Amino acid sequence: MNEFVVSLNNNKHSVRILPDGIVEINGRKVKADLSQINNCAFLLMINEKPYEIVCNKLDNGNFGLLLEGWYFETTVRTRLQETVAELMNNKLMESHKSDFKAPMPGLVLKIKKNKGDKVKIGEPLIILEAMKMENELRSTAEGTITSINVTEGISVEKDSIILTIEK
Amino acid sequence: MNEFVVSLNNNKHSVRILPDGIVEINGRKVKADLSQINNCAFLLMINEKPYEIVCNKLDNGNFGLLLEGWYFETTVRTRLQETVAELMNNKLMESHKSDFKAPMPGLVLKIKKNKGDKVKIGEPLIILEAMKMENELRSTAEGTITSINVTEGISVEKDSIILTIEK
Amino acid sequence: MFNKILIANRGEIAVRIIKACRELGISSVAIYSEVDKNSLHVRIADEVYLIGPSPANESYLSKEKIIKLAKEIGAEAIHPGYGFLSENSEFIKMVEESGIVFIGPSSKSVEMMGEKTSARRLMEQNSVPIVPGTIEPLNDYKEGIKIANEIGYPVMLKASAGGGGKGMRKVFNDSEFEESFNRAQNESLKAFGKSEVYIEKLILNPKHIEVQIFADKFGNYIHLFERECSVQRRHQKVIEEAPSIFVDDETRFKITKAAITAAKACNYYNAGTIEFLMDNNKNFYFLEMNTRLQVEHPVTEMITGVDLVKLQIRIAAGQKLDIEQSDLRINGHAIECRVYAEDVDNNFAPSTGRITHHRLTSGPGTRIDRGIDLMSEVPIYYDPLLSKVTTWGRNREEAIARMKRALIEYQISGVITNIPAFNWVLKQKTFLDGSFNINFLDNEFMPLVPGKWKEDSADEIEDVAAIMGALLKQKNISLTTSKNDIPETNQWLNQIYE
Amino acid sequence: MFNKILIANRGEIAVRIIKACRELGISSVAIYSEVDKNSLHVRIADEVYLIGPSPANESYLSKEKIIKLAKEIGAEAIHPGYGFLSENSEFIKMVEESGIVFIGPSSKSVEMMGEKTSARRLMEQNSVPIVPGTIEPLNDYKEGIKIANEIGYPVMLKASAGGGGKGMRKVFNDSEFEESFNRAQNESLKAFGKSEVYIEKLILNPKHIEVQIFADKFGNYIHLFERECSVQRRHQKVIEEAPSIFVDDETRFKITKAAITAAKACNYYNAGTIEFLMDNNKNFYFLEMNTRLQVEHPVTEMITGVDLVKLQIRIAAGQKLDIEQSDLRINGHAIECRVYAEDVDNNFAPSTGRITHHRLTSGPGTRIDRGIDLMSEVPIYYDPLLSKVTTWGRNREEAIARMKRALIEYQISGVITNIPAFNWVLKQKTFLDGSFNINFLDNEFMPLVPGKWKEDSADEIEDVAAIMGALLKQKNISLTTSKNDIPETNQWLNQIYE
Repeated sequence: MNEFVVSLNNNKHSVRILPDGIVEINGRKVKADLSQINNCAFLLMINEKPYEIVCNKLDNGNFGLLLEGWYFETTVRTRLQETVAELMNNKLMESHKSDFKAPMPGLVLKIKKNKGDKVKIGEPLIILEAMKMENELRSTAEGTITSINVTEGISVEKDSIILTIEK
Repeated sequence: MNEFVVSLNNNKHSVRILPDGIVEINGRKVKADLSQINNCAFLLMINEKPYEIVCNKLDNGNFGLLLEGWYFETTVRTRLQETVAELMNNKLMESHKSDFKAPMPGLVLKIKKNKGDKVKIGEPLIILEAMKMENELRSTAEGTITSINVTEGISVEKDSIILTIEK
Repeated sequence: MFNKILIANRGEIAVRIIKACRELGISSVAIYSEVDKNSLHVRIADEVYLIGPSPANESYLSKEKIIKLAKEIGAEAIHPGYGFLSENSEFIKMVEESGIVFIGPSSKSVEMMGEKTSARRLMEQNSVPIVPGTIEPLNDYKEGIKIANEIGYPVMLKASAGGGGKGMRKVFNDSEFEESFNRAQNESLKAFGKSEVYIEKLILNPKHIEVQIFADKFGNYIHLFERECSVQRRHQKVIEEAPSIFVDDETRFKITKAAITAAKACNYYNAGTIEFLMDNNKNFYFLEMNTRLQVEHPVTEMITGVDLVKLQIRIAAGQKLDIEQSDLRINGHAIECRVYAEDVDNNFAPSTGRITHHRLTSGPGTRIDRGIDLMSEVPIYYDPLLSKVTTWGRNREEAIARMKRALIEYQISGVITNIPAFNWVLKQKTFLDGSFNINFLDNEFMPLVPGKWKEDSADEIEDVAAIMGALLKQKNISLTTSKNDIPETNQWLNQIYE
Repeated sequence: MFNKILIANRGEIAVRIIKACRELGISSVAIYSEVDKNSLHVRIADEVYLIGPSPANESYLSKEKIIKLAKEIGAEAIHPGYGFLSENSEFIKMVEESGIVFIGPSSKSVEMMGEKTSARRLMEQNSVPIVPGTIEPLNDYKEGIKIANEIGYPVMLKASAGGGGKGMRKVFNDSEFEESFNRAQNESLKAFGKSEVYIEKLILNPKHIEVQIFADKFGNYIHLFERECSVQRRHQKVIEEAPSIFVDDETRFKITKAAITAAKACNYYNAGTIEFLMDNNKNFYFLEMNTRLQVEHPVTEMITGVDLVKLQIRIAAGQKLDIEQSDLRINGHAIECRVYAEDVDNNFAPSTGRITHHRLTSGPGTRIDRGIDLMSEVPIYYDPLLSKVTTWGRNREEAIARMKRALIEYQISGVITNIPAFNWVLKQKTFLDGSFNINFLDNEFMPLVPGKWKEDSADEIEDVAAIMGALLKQKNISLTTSKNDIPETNQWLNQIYE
């Protein structure tokens, strides 16, 4: 497994790791050499240019990378995994089902919609309190609310599914 | 093994580690609680006072401790080990034998004494070059040089025995 | 001078105050909640006490426990930092009555300025210009709609007890009014314990200009020039600088004079800040007075050389101001970036976790004030401010160049921060030419969230990130992710103070 | 302005120069020897090249390799830092002839000032007072003894090619002369490649006062006031400060004027420092000129606000000085402590190893310039300077208080440093009242080495250390000791430049 598809910034990059410290990125060959500083920090040399990179593993198994002041979340798959993922994704797209997740941990203050309501993108769904601020969360999909998994006054974890919208 | 003798700054401290986070230091009982920050750094709470301590293990197995801007090298022995060490030490004292060690790595520039020479404390023994500086090393013991283990022009490691003086 | 000061706060400001104590040879006492046991402010204090469970109202907001502790351990003064109890006149009164010195203004001054509508009345009486609007809290939303129509939309609803952007809502027309009114009341109640809100005309595209003042207990007043804090998101300051490049000498003379008038009007002593909105024509309007140390005080320290926290302590101990107005001049330019634990692209959600890697920036003209260190926790309970990066330069361009350099050097792992977003801001024309106002981020940054603002980063950087991702996966390198990766030898003794 | 600068140095000064390049938007090129592959200066540069094996004369002193590399990669200028090739007029000449700009003075100026005896002649001609002694190198030790008797013992033997305390010996009488002469010649040969030494009368208990000057290529000269560097061990500066509390306004006027005269005498441009010895009566004597950036430049930067490295680059690029003498004034006080990897109690032996923990100090008025970061090596091959802690205060007392605070916060593990010794110095009356001279450490500190100076530390601290030792042993806690404890994934590519 030396061929990877790396997704970041809505772009997909093809990376092949070749022998002798050579890496091919989107068809271009470069010298790449990695040194580890500690459990999070690395020094990556690309040809004659050094990059200090701080890495962390995200809850979903992806990597968060901080370099030159920029932060990227990357999804890395082998070529095979990528093909599978694309198939799965297409299936999901077909089902027209979209989970609306909590973007942060917080307290559900108010649920503004009911099961069965039709919603548009940008329509307020719930008010979540976090860090003493009320955050109005708006719909990221269009369709009908088929389930609501929370009630007012309960706390939710980050990424827990609040409700589901189907087209 | 909950009773230790800790040597530092030419003083010996008696430390007993008791149950429930209590430590007895030189007969005085205190609450002590240790948290580890990383492989070198610790937070030690003594009663209500926090101490940040950076520790390293020295080549000889002793500990180097940096706290509140001070650095101490400590020798820690269990009460039993301490008794043995004292006996050994007494024997060594009796033998009147003293090893003169290189205080730093360097290049032996000049040996100013010969085997069989009598030397006094403070008398120049050798000149060692390190960091482009010539360092004149002086005797720390009085007696007769019974062996010289280096020759001019060779490099020595730190703590390697340069010569031996016997009374 | 005091021998022992209790610091009723946490995070970077507690650390800042401990440093001031150490420089003055004063013993510092930290308090901490359960989740903060490994915090930096706990590690570096001279004495520390667990004050209660993690939620703020059981720990850092627990007036009685804090005062009781201070008395028992012989602390002669309490420094409140900012936030928490710092502007709570009831707490300050309790401190005063307990015979302990409060490092800040009198409870009376705080009361006069804390209630925003009465502060507006006071300013009006003293000819300090205020934003048009009510000088009494609204009785109900219907009254609000009436007044909004009188002064003209858009208007702002604000918490009478407010500050720091909480309990504030913009309203553009009658139909939005009721819900905004209710939301503002709710937030206000939660943040400050009082639901009263009042109404102000919305000044269009103003700059936020504030003046740092200082007074001793003998009636001597000085100002330490202005700060500009127009780079805001949701009324929360993100980048501050001193001086403001928008303020000319004449305007500076007028606004600092107004600030001192405002401070005198409430018989103020210790450090305080008068916040103003300034329109395009350099007209300024009193917004509120912050009767405490500000988050952004480092930029003033860097252009004046005055250590504001040490001065606070000296003034509180009854010393006279040892600086006269004529001693002060603006030296260069300073900029501060507030580093928050937040995920910009995930709706600015607070990011919590344990700091697993922390490399500070260093070098000329660079200062960091930080509440975090290796292994400290970033909990959900409190403000997500991790640290503040401040840079100084002979001029604004140099300060900005140093900030860019400093932010690239600064590494934090364990939580996601907003550092990358500063990279974006520091490159924008609107920021560089100084024409930004308080709507800058809302207008120019927010439409690019999530993700689009990152497209500014060079393709080269994206390629490097992609290679790094692939190498991490291929080599199966283990990264510190969970809290269990770091050894913990044993538990702290229970030192709950009750 | 340049697009790309090659930095012919390592450690903290290479890092300092890279920061300046970054602030100016110039691409920085680092070179490194084999042992330095994980150095901070390598990590943060824009391009890096392995220049050769670890010994300096095969890497950082390799004139031809460095110039060849600069040409091949299109570097328009070379910054030499201090030490290594910075004052090597032969190297500078090679750079000049290769069409690359040398960021520093002309090879001619360096040559005039580099040979100490000819520099002394030049100063005498220009009425800058010099220390009594020879203005020609000694032919042999017998001539030296003759002259020593003429000017009177004690005398100093100094390397004509010297600087930085190398090749210097005090001689008190005829009987010591020959050996000291030979040792000084040997050291000089090793350090500078030339064995010539000359003789100076030993000024008793002087202070070391130096003046920072700057000149452009258009004949404009400014000075940036004086620094005092009297805290020395074996002629190596340990603590520096600016301004000197010993120098009054009148003396400052005279000594800065002499410094500018000295600089003009050798048609100087770029940054330079004129070192003087100052006796009890404030008479001063030219010691030498350092034709490069000084280690201690941060203290001058902090009291003047001028970024000396950026100014060096601008001047080298042919810009005019944009600062006039009247723009400059002394703002506050700054102190620098040089953190060395050395074991004070073990005959100041250099301590080598890998940096396994590094927590910087932070907060108001604190600056660190450092060459180290996590996992970087501290090798035996080079100067053991790890980093420099500089603090600023409104006055000397505040700068000292901040230095004490900063040093307590600063943590380094993996090598032993001299930080604890600063704790001792900063408490001494002689240091605090400013009465110290260049013999201060030799007279007051050295008699307490090894170990006795630590008895200053509180008993309380000793108890804590003892408890910590016992807990480490009882819990059998594993500490990072060896270089193998840190994972290393793979080797760097071989990028030797030949």
